[in-house]
Amino acid sequence: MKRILIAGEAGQGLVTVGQILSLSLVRDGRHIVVTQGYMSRIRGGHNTYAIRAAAGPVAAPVEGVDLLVALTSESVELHRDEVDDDGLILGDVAAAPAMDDDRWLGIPFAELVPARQMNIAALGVAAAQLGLDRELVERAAADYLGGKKNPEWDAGREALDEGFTWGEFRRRPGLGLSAVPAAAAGRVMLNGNEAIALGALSAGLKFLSFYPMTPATSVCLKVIAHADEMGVITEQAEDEIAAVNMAVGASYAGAPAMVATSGGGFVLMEEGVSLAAMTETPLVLVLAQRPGPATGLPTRTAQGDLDLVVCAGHGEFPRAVFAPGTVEECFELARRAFAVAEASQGPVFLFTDQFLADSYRAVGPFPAAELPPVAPLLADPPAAGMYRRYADSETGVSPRLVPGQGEALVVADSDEHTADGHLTEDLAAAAAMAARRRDKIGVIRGLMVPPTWYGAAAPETVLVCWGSACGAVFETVDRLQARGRAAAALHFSQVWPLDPAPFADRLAAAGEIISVEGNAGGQLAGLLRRETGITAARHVGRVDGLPLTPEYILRKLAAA
Amino acid sequence: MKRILIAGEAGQGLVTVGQILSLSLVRDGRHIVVTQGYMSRIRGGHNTYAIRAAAGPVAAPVEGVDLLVALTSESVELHRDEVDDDGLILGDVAAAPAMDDDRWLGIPFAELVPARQMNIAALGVAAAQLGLDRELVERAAADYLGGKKNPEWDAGREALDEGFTWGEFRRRPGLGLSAVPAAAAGRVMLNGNEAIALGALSAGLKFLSFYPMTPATSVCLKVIAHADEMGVITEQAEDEIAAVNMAVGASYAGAPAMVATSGGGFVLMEEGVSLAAMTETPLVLVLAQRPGPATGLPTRTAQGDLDLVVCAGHGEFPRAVFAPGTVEECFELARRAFAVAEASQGPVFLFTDQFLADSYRAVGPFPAAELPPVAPLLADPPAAGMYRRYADSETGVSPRLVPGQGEALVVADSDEHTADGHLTEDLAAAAAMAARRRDKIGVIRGLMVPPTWYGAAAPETVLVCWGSACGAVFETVDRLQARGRAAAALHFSQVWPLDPAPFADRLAAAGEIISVEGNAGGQLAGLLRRETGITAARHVGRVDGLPLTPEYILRKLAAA
Amino acid sequence: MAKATIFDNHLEPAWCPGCGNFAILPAVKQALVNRGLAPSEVLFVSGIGQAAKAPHYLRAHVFNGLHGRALPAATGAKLANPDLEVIVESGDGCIYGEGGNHFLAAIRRNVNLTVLVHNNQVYGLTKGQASPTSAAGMITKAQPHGSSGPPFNPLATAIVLDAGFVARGSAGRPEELTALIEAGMDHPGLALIDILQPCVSFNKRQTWAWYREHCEPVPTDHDHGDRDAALRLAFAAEEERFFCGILYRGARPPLENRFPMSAGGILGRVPVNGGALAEIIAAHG
Amino acid sequence: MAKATIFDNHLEPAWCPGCGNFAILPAVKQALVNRGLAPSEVLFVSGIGQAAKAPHYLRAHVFNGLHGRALPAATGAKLANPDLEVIVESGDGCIYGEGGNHFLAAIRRNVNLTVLVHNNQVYGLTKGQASPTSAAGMITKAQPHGSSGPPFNPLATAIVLDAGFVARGSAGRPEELTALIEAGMDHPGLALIDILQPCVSFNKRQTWAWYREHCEPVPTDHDHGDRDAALRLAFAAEEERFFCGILYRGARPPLENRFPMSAGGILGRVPVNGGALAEIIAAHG
Ligand SMILES: Cc1ncc(C[n+]2csc(CCOP(=O)(O)OP(=O)(O)O)c2C)c(N)n1
Ligand SMILES: Cc1ncc(C[n+]2csc(CCOP(=O)(O)OP(=O)(O)O)c2C)c(N)n1
Ligand code: SF4
Ligand code: SF4
Ligand SMILES: [Mg+2]
Ligand SMILES: [Mg+2]
Repeated sequence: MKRILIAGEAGQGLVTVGQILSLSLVRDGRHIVVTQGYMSRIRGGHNTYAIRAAAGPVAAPVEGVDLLVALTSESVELHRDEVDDDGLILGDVAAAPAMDDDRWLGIPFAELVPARQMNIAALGVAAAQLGLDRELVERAAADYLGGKKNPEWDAGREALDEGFTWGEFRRRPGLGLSAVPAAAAGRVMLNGNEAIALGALSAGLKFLSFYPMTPATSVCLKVIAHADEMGVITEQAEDEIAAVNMAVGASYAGAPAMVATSGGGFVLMEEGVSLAAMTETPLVLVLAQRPGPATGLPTRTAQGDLDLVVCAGHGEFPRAVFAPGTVEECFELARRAFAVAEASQGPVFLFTDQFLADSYRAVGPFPAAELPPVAPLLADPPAAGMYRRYADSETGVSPRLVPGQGEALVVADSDEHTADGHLTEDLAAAAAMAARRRDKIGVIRGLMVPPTWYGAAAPETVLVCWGSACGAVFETVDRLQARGRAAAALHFSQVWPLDPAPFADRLAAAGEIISVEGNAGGQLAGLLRRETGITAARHVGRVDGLPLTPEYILRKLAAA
Repeated sequence: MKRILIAGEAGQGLVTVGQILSLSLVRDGRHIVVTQGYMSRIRGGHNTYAIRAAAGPVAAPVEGVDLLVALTSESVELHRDEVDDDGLILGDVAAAPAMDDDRWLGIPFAELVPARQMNIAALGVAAAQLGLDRELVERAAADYLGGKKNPEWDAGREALDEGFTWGEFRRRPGLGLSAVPAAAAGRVMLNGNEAIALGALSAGLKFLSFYPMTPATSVCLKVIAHADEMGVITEQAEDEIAAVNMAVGASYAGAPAMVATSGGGFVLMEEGVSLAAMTETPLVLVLAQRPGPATGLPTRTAQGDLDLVVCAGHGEFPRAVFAPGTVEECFELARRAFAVAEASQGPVFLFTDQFLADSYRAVGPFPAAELPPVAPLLADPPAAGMYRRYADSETGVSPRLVPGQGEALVVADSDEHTADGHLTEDLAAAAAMAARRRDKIGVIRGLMVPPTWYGAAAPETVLVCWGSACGAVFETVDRLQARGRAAAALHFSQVWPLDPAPFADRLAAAGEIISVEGNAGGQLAGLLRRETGITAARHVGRVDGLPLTPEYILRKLAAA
Repeated sequence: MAKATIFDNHLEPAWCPGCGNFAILPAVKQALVNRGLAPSEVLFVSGIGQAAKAPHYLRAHVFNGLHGRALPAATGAKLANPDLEVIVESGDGCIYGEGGNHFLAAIRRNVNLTVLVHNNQVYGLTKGQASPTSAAGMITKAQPHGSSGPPFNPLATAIVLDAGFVARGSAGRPEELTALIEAGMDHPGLALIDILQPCVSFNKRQTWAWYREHCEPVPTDHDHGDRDAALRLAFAAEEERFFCGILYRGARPPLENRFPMSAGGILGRVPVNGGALAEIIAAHG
Repeated sequence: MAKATIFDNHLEPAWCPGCGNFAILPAVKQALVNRGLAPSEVLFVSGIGQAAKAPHYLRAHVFNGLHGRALPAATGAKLANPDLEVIVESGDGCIYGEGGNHFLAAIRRNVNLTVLVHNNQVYGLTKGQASPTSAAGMITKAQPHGSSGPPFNPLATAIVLDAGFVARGSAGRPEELTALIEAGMDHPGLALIDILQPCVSFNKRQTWAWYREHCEPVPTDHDHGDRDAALRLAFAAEEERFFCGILYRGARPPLENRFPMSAGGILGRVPVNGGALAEIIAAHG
């Protein structure tokens, strides 16, 4: 396992270095976990791109660095303490000519390449140090940069070569990657938000409306990039309110629809969520978390909006809330979100966060061509008689038509209404209509994803977590177990509704229950207690905008 | 105790009849509970104004009618089943000349008064039947109608007289009100929303921005009616988002500020709530509940937005949520809301609902002239050195200045910030700032209103409730106790935060715990379980848009 | 000619007797009949308010959404199924007040919608507060010192935003209104028809009689393509002269033209292109 | 003349090298100095975006609120303390996009604010999506087929809404900009100053050089009170001719005049009138 950290200013091309290196590693058959850190600005500041590369599966971001690629001298100062004793620090020799550190390897960029190719040269040196195949990296770079039709790629190729050659002659022992089996066919490199977009496309997404907001925008940009091929209408709205109301309108008219936003935009959508619930219109909402309140830390990560989403929207109505823990789950649960939205005819939520959004992994293969589309689930128009959009039914779910299916008229209303969709103030009818809507929770429960139990069957300690915390928590369990402690984790990739049956007994029988979440309040722990009465003894929270890591969790556990 | 129901179409003047009758009853020294039911339209439909009048204190709306004043024949049909066997039904003899019902008393309106005075004539008949003093009613009518500078009042006076005389000659035995002690000095007639407005004015409210929405608008109209005398700036905003952001801006600049809305408008304000939390700006939000989701039943009552408010706004931050149970509490807790908002420098919520909003009661006296104002709590400018808006402090609450207090510059930011208010991306500083904000929950806890225990000390059954359910639940307890069942109620007029200390032991020791709320989910019960682990065995909910009554609760309890 | 009654339904309007909405409803139905449309070809989208109840009182598809949000909901629906004749019908408070930002954006976006704004210059359903179009100085319980600011001029604003079809109708001129609605539906892009409507309960000044006095037809020699002339007609509202008819026409292509996938029919019924998706994913390897 | 440095602070702007914002910042400071203001007399209110960071880079009171919501927050603050010189400073996306409804309402409301819109015709901070003022056809990652619809014309819209002071400045014309900001502060009502600003990272077409070519001063003989003439100057933007200077002036009284209680100072410091309150309550008996 190697931990590579690329650091520098926005605008220096450090993401390019990270992406090409990652792609090379994935093509080489390795697993990766990428963690990106950036600031709310376009140029300058201090950004990072960390890659954890391993021969076998890995899912957690970890602390520590084996290879630091520092594009500025500030980067050296900020990160040298994280570098292992036998690690390596690559940087510009001109910036720190007299650096007294065994780990330092100053690169004479000025001699090797023009200034604007510095990042590519650094990539070459780093790749050489890792023992990556020169051609592999060159192809990855060509695909990444050439794919962008970048006219400068020829210059880049040379810079890469220069760097690689320079680096090859100065390889540090111990930094080379270990051998791996041949890369699995169909394995691709995706981050969480790309996987959500692709999962949604595979499910039959046909309408996406949005207002830009970090870290949700990349879901939209991925859909937009393929909208023409996939027949999807995308529209940037004037605000989040318009985005959600457009999506509800589109879904009402028969286009499976999605919106994506972050907390501050999501709260503006809540009335629309309530509208989707009242009109019983399928709708998938992606909420990409970042630290709040208000504008907060716009480019950092958090898991602070669980309570918000579970209680979002005025009035009472059923909903499903998914929280993928891995990039694969981003794909699968995006699909399931559409399936549940269609089956239950209402709003379904999908959580992500800045960490997961930007975290590239080696994933797949996805049998994309064979996956059945899930939407829309439409009834057949009645042979005779009037169509009643909100007719009673066994499950609470009324047969759904959309306009254009023959003569049937589809009447939907945000006011309380009769079965034919027209507004009513008959209070008994209103109460019955509300009760039928609530009954739909049964359909949602029928499609639930149970939580995953990981580790010891009868543990002394069980760590309860959700969403993107998964990797860090599971690895914490591994490390505890390796130290001889019977530990386990319970991970929820669906956080609402909570059905105690699959886990409550085992959880209640465990020793100490500790919630581990990227928030201060222990929000999942609170929901668990409310729904099952099971009480977590402690909460390990993180609110500094960085993702949970095994090291962070172990430190907090030890601090008790 | 007498139960009077006035029923008819919107536009027939039934509220006028109700208001004058209520005022007469209050001036006569009686207690009243008014329940208004109306539709989302301006003319026509079917509306009701129910008055429960009693010699002693009453707080619950109840079922059944002693005196029905039916302004249309539809009203007779809709309500005759509710009238007691020895009750009386007043209506137009022309509408139902051959009505075969001992309780029926047909009034020959056409002979007595011009058509447009029918409601006033009916008022006269009703007042006579109740044995009210003719002059008392006439003065109340003059004050109510004349006070509106209504040129038609002279015609009205005659109609009232005609009705009264006609009614006096036809008095039914048993309908007369019982004797009461002389009216207490300073007792006034107020509904919940008026009391909130007056409480806010007494606390020092100086800025109100709003967008009209039933049943919150009347809070605003009451403030507006007295804005000039009380020196309050009021502004109708273009939407709820503008309303809340204006209020936060005004409060930042030193004007104690309030907004009032209902669920669908409130969700649009949530980003502003989060802004108030992040910028640490005092803000009072009144949320007047009606049934959702979406537009729902716009003119009816509910208690469906507790979870929403407790979790409102993205990110994590402390808050206080009040839920007055009586009109007096509306006044007192509006005051306290300002006090807590100032002390904790953040958003504070005040619940009401359509029932409480429109429910007139005999209340007071309020020592209005002597009540200390509570806002704004400003620090003194520093003698020297730079002012730092978000300086650290023992309690988490930073000394607050507003622009205009000398040279000190007040910098507030919706991004995470340093102590001097400027945006920061220093993650350790950000985490510390967030921790300080969370610490302010201590200040909020210090100002908490504990719940009220009512009834048996060691009950078999305890009914847990909040907000406007208070009256109905307490009376249910009385009725259960009268039947020999050891019953009690626990009423929360502050629903967040929940501090178990004052009640948990007693509650846990009680027999069956039953939550009684105007919602389906048992939202307070859920919060209680989450915060204390105490689990309600059952939930009695009401979601048909009508207020809880003792009869309704007893039926549901018996149905188990 | 088909009878307007194919659009009749059984619900009794919850409007006040004498309300201007009663005159608009049949004009709308007649326009649909004149265009030979069947109920199942038409979708009405409204917000919340007295005007927004109108779609409940006729036979067609109805999406009665949130206060202020009729335009975005209609936009989504039209893009999802361009075969539908989509008509937005709501009040001045809904479209110009709460929905003001959507009004600006919808005109720029130019989706093929026909937008009918029942402009009674007041918030009717919430009992008479000033709306953006209320006359300056209008006294209400919420504005005891009178509505402040000049009334919002929806037509002048739409012209400046280069809307493709800008017209004014009046509840008091039903035949003209029917013709305007037909012309609006014919227009291939967003058509705005602001409809003056008496609110007999809360707008005691702008009565049926008042509108009769203050309305006049757009001069027959008016050139719809002349923006300056159109603005002059729109600005006449400042002197309470309300020109009824088509004030302005432009020729921007509707947004739908940008979306070849939105060729017709229910968009969700188009199968997922699994082959393309497989290639997209493979390109990440 | 006092030095602009009394408004300097220690924070380093987080803008890209070469960004137009760097030219606007000193123009703003200079206007404050020219008007003899002290930092504690001035409140800057902004939203979220690159432009919205500007108030952090000078010494004054700052309320940096939510994306799109600078105008309502500023309105509340100004009404709560009319002694403050309140300046709104934010981006085109913030004021004309997310905040479009507030833009319409704020102009009608006419509170005495000076509104500086850094108009770089793009969403800068979120990495280059089209904004309402983006040129038609501008290609971005979010608009691969180009921004649709004509760019929003803030000046023409403001003129139609009868704003009292409507001007255009440019980052490339700093002295003129300073003078415009001063004139805007002098104006007793809402003053809108749209400021053309190069975004060197995401707007590759409208560069410093492009603006030099496409900007020209408002003709010296232009009559500010002539709405038609002002509109013509504003409409010239459609041919990418950007007239800089004051386009339009009106004379509506500011909203504050309606509120005698807002005479000056911190409103919250005015004691509660307990006597009046007692009477109000007693009237309910
Ligand atoms: C978000 C939201 N805010 C406020 C309301 C309350 N509301 C309902 S209708 C209405 C005004 C309606 O005015 P207009 O659109 O002019 O319609 P009219 O009743 O005059 O026909 C308001 C403010 C609401 N339903 N939703
Ligand atoms: C409610 C909300 N939606 C979206 C965002 C994300 N966001 C931040 S800045 C911005 C655009 C800024 O554009 P503009 O106002 O033109 O400023 P610029 O960066 O171009 O100066 C957006 C969409 C947000 N912060 N809040
Ligand atoms: S209140 Fe006005 S707009 Fe509403 S129905 Fe009555 S008359 Fe018509
Ligand atoms: S992205 Fe554009 S607007 Fe933002 S700082 Fe860079 S150049 Fe300026
Ligand atoms: Mg209206
Ligand atoms: Mg911009």
